[in-house]
Amino acid sequence: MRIPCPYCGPRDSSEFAYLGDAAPRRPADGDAAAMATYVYLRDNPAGPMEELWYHAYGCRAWLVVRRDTRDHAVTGARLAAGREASA
Amino acid sequence: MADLVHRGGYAGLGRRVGSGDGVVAVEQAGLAAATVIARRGKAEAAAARLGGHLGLAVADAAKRAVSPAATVLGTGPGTWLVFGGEDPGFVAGLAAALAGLAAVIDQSDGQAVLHLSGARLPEALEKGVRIDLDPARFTPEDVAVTSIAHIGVTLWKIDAAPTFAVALPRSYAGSFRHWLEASAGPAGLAVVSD
Amino acid sequence: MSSHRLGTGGLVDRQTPIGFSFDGRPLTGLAGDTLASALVANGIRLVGRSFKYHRPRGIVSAGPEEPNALVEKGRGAYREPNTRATTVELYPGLDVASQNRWPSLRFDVQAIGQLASPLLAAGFYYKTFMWPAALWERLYEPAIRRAAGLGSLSGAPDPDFYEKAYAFCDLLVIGAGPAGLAAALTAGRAGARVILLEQDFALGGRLLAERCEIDGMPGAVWAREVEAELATLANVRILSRTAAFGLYDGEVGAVERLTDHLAVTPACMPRQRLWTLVAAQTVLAAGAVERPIVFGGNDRPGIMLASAMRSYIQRFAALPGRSVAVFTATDDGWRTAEAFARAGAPVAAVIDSRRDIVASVRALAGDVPVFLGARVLDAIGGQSLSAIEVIGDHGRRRIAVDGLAVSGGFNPDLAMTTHLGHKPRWSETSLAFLPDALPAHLVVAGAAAGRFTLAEALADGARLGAAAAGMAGKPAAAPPAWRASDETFAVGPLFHVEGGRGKAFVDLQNDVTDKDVAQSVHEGFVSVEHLKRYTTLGMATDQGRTSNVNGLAILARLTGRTIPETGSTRARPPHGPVAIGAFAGLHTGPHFKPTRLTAGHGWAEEQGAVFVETGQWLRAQWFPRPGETDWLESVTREVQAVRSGVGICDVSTLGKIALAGPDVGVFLDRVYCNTFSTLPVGKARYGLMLREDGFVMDDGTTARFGAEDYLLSTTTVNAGKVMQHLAFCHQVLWPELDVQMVSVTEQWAQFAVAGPQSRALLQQVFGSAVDLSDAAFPYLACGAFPLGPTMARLFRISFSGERAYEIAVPAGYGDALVRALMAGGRDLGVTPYGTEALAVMRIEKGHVAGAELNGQTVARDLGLGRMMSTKKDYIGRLMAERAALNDPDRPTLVGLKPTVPGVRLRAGAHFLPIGAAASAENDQGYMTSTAFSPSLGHWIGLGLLARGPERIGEQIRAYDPIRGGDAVVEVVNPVFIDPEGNRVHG
Amino acid sequence: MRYSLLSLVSHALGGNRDWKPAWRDAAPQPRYDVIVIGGGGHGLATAYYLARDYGIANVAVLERGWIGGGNVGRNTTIVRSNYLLPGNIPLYELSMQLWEGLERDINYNAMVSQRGVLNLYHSDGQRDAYARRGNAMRLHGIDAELLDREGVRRLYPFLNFDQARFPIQGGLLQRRGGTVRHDAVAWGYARAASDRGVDIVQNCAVTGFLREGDRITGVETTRGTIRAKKVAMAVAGHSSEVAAMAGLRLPIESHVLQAFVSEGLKPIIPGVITFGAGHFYISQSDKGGLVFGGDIDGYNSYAQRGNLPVVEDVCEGGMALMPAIGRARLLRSWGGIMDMSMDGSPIIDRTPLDGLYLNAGWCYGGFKATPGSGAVFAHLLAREEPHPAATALTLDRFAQGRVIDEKGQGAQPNLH
Repeated sequence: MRIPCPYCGPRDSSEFAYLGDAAPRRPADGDAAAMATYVYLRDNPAGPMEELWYHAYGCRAWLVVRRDTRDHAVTGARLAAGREASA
Repeated sequence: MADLVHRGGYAGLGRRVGSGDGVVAVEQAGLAAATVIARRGKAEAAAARLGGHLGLAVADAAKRAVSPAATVLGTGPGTWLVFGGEDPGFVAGLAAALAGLAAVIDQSDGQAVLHLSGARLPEALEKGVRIDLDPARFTPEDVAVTSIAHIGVTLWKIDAAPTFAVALPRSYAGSFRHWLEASAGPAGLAVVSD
Repeated sequence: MSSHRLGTGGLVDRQTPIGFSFDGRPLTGLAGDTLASALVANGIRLVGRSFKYHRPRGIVSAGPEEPNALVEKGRGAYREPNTRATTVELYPGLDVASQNRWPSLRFDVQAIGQLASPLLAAGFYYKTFMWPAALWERLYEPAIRRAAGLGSLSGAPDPDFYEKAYAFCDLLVIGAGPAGLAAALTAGRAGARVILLEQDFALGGRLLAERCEIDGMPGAVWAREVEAELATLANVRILSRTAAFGLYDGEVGAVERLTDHLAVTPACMPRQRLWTLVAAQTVLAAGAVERPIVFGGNDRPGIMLASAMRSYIQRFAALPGRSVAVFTATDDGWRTAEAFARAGAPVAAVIDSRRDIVASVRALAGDVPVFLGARVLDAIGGQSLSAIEVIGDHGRRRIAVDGLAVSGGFNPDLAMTTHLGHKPRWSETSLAFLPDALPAHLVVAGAAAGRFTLAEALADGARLGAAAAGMAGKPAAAPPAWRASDETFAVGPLFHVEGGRGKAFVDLQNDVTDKDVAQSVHEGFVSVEHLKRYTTLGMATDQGRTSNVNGLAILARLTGRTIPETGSTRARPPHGPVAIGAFAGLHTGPHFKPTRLTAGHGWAEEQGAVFVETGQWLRAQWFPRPGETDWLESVTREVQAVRSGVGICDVSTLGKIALAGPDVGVFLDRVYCNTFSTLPVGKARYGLMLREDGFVMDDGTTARFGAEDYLLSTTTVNAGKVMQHLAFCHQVLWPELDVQMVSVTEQWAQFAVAGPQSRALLQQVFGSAVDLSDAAFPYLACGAFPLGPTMARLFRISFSGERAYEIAVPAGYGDALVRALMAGGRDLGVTPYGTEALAVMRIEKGHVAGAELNGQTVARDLGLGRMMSTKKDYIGRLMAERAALNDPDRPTLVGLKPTVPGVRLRAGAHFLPIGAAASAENDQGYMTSTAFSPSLGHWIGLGLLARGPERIGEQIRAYDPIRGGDAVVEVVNPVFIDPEGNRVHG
Repeated sequence: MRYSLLSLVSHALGGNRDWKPAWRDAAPQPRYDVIVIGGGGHGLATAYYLARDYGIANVAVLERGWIGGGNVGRNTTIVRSNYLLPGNIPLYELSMQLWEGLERDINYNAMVSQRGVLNLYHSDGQRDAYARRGNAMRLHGIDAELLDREGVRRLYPFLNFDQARFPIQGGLLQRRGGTVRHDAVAWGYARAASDRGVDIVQNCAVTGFLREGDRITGVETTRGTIRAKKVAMAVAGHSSEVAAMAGLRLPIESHVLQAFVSEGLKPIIPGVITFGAGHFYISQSDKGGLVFGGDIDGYNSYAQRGNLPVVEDVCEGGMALMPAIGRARLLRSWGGIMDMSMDGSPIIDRTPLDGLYLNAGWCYGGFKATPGSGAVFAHLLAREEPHPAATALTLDRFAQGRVIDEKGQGAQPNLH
């Protein structure tokens, strides 16, 4: 599986570490229930999904990668830093 | 008062295998090196200042810029790995020049650097590098941070001969040496380290 | 000349005879032979025994689809089981043996299993062997296991080595038959980067075996000329002896055989090379595999695929039989009759299930007897075919033959198109599965696409090669138009002949018969998946290449469905079996993972250190001295030396992360549970890092060298994990913070200098210019000081509880520094110590480490709850505050000591109340770490005990049945030594 | 019809023509007491124990494809109960005890073969961690032995003891562990459940839930509406998808785990071996294939297939541990979709919706747990309270912090 790193170019997925769904946002306001939801619950969709990948053997950037969990088709990747802007 | 002698990452690893004329590896010891990381939102300004200080054009990209005095390698967003000569003041000079624009962290002893050349180099590199090194696609302007045989490396091209340079964390020097020996083995490998 | 070798023709070199042996019998073949063709040329029929019934079996095919002719190649550690004779290139001294027979191939005692064969029908083992239970493992199963399996491993380490390689191209062509050669040449001429794979040792595919012409020249000659031209193109790479085995996301896996065909392996030459190929476009031109027909006794040695017989005659000049019949449902079968006639051994008969045969095809048989609308009902013979029984308009007739060529149709080799989950479609005209939906960037050419004629194959290749070149920005000039014969390829539906007396095999290698399929249907196993799993049809080493479609057709008829209604089969990689060693490449034995060595490693080796793996690092565990008899003696000495004088320990492996920027303080406050924004310049502080779920992730000290210059340290094992976590926190959670970070683990060599004499030693090394007095450099101070040609960083921190420092220099000076410390401390009796002594001293001080920071503990469990700031938010705070994680019944850190001195404690023992039964209900925690304390003269331990802190002074049981240990221990304060903490201050 | 050597002989004499279907391929009825979604091992076992232990036979098992086509037919056939934490141990040990009597119970030979499961350790820390685990097992009455290096060498002399990057120091051995013929488990339970009146409905995909307020009263399927007092989910791999139809989010991600088998070989590996310094475990099937596996690919996937880097990683581990397999050929690989839960342990519990019950989050533990999972899930369905062996496997343990994290990796499914 090739991941198009916006900085390094297309790289084999073995260069990356996977975190998971990029959608959940860390709640700021000290709400324990919201934090538990953030930490433990996932949509886990069968289909397109935005995910967090870390280019551990490359530029050390966290990426938001758009990938389909049914066929692994990768349709885009961007730097996670400042993702609010680009999301 | 102790007087300390400096040793390169490949110290003691120099050796010839087979005919030795397939691939030639030469250690680049004693080079000053630093990681330069731009302050938040200052990547462009830092690149410009870095270029100005070293007299070359630096971009915020996986590109190489080179002058007689220094080599600047883009290794990540707003991040560069900069090699100088053996001038002990090199890193301090960078820090001063980039004050307020970037953090400058000394890595002079963290990286073990080899220059690789030889008629059979491309086929040896092919056995570890998972990126396309076709001359038309990977030029002396390009830099790749990637991995070889489970070892993280920074790889760049010095000339079209081709001569490549590879920098890796010094603690891995021995294991990298094993990969190089095995991969260049049938063609013969000479490692020169000082 | 061998008995069945033809005097002329073929692509073998009659000037170069090659000696080899089969089951110890010396034989001779020719250069250009495969093992199979050499056996055919020597008139050898019986080559193996079948999997289940141990029936005699012969060669069926001439390619990698071979289900029967599996042999053990090589001797001793080089022995390679289940090797297909049809893919082994003949070389001098090749030594092969047949498999799955005892005592000999001709006489195999297990063949009597055939008598019981009705009992061994599909799924028999699910229905018996259940009583008595004990006998399954002791009797039935061992018998089944012995009978099963085919070849055997030597049990010795593989003496060869393997390597991996990666390549990129515009066009990857899989298969160098006419379609593949045409594609490669067209794209190659246009200047595209082409890689051409061919599993055979010669390029050409069927061109090597057929009598055909391209542009007026024989196919084999055309192939040779194309190969020659391709070799002149720098942008084309030819990989022969290379089989593509899998299509993965964005890449193709292939394995190249480098030395398997060599009598002598050159030095430094790997046996095989695993290729990962990334191509913009892939053309699959893998051809098609002929389909056998299921009828009685269809496994007799001498029965062969019709196209395979042509390969043996026309490529290898080896005659598969002197009196052969052809049983076909295709036009192609008739070409085999023609081939035999040209070889001077006209066939005994042609039997075709069809009635309407075009004249040009009919003519191929000349004047030999022809039976149209007929079938072969049974094949008769023992270890070799002797006759066939034909049924047709004439009724039944027995024909004496020594061989039978079978052609039931062609299965396009489209497995790679299904690896990513795409399904082929059934074609009623081709009577075969053809590619339908295709994976991105993959197209199929020639016979693999169901376009069987030579002209179609060449046209496909040219068209697709040109298209790929165009996509690569290298438009082809007018694609070449080759002139070639457009032979007919009609095929009739014939998968199975019913009513024969003999066993009719669907899957030859797994011994699955038509009766087994029928029985499965009776029992309700009517889906293809169930049929495969219940009967093992198609699960053999040929991956069902010759059996799947016939099985499907029989299943369809039995269930009254069409073939497409019945299903198709999805292939999974690898397409052909691949040596496990090839997937591992160089990463075996000592090179399984890279090894990291510190700058002081060479010095430690000189000191005779015993090393231990810590992550990828090697660390000195202890430094045995002459006369010391066991590790405990050495470690005890090292601890005593530190506590009474001064010792040195290499701590370079601890993770070090440089942090800079105006917001570092804020950032550290958010990633550590304790506060760092108040850390002054020149000071270091211990920090505890939690995961977001509230559990402890890691610990370490962070030192502040300047206003915006911090150095954070991690444990050795978690260095990478923490760096990734901090990058996540910065880039994903709080990009607004102005923080820069990078690992400097490799930049610094760092040594702990510990013990009452540590300051004296350092003063000696630094000289008088540096003031190390407690006033100038108190506990938890940090600073940078000139040391010879460099600057050293000094930290006044202690893991041992003694006055201690850590000194760091650029790694290039690490070796020199440790030697300087040893020299400078000679008069102080300086002693190098390793990780064991380090561990003993941290346990004596009750410091937690890996065994306690196991990812299952929260700060409170470790007695570190007070470190959790209540004044700020930080990663893990909310989750750590959950009631269940603050339950006093959670096991909490305590110290333990035996009530009887001299008793050894062991980590992993569980805690039980005295007198309580040894049962799960009474389990109250466990021992995490133990050590023999030289200072106290007895074993001590740290452990996690329910309500531990309330139970100081109580006696409990440390229960360790798995090591026969059971000790009464007293719960004590986890800090065994100097609880007031005076010594760190000297 | 009862299976026995006798029935085998009589059918053989009859040319094996009069065998009857192993289970009834039932058409769905409009109404059941219990609907079990998922005709895999767990679903079929649940139905069987509902009928056997609680007399609840008005049960339908709904399978969208053919029974046994999911993970019960896509695993490495290993069974063991060598777990560390009290939340897990009782379930896996109950399962192991049910395996031990399975064939006689369901009159189907699933080839339960207790050849021993050995987990190797390569460091003092690992040794102590295995000692902790072995002692925990012993406290639960489970067999466990800690072998030293020589003990391992006696069992498996062909392992790499001398040229290793991470030398073998010893291992934790559970002799009662072993392997089971995976497909036979599904077929055997299907046959036994069917014999007791359970409807096994194949090619019947659930497309939605019937809901009255916060109560689930049945399911919509591709074969019509089916009502039931209780609906039980046993669809590990796809739990999130099915739960989503009921509006539930789960602490689960779906990941692909690849497994591999070699060509058939004469017996060389008697038991099950797990490498402690890499991702590799292996056993040998009765047919002679080396069956092995390693780590999940590591990214969310519903594709039932993985990628090459993981194949290489597994084989690197295999060659590092057992260099004798270098010349054996990998014949086939396959991928199963794992319900990877947030703490690496399963969930067997009610849901916030009345009438809907959840059996999910099995990670790699699913196959070995099949009988136990069925038994405790049936208990929950019949008695409305957790089985004593499954009291900790609740859905709310995550929010509460009562996680059962054997590996100590935290809420990161691909690390479990």
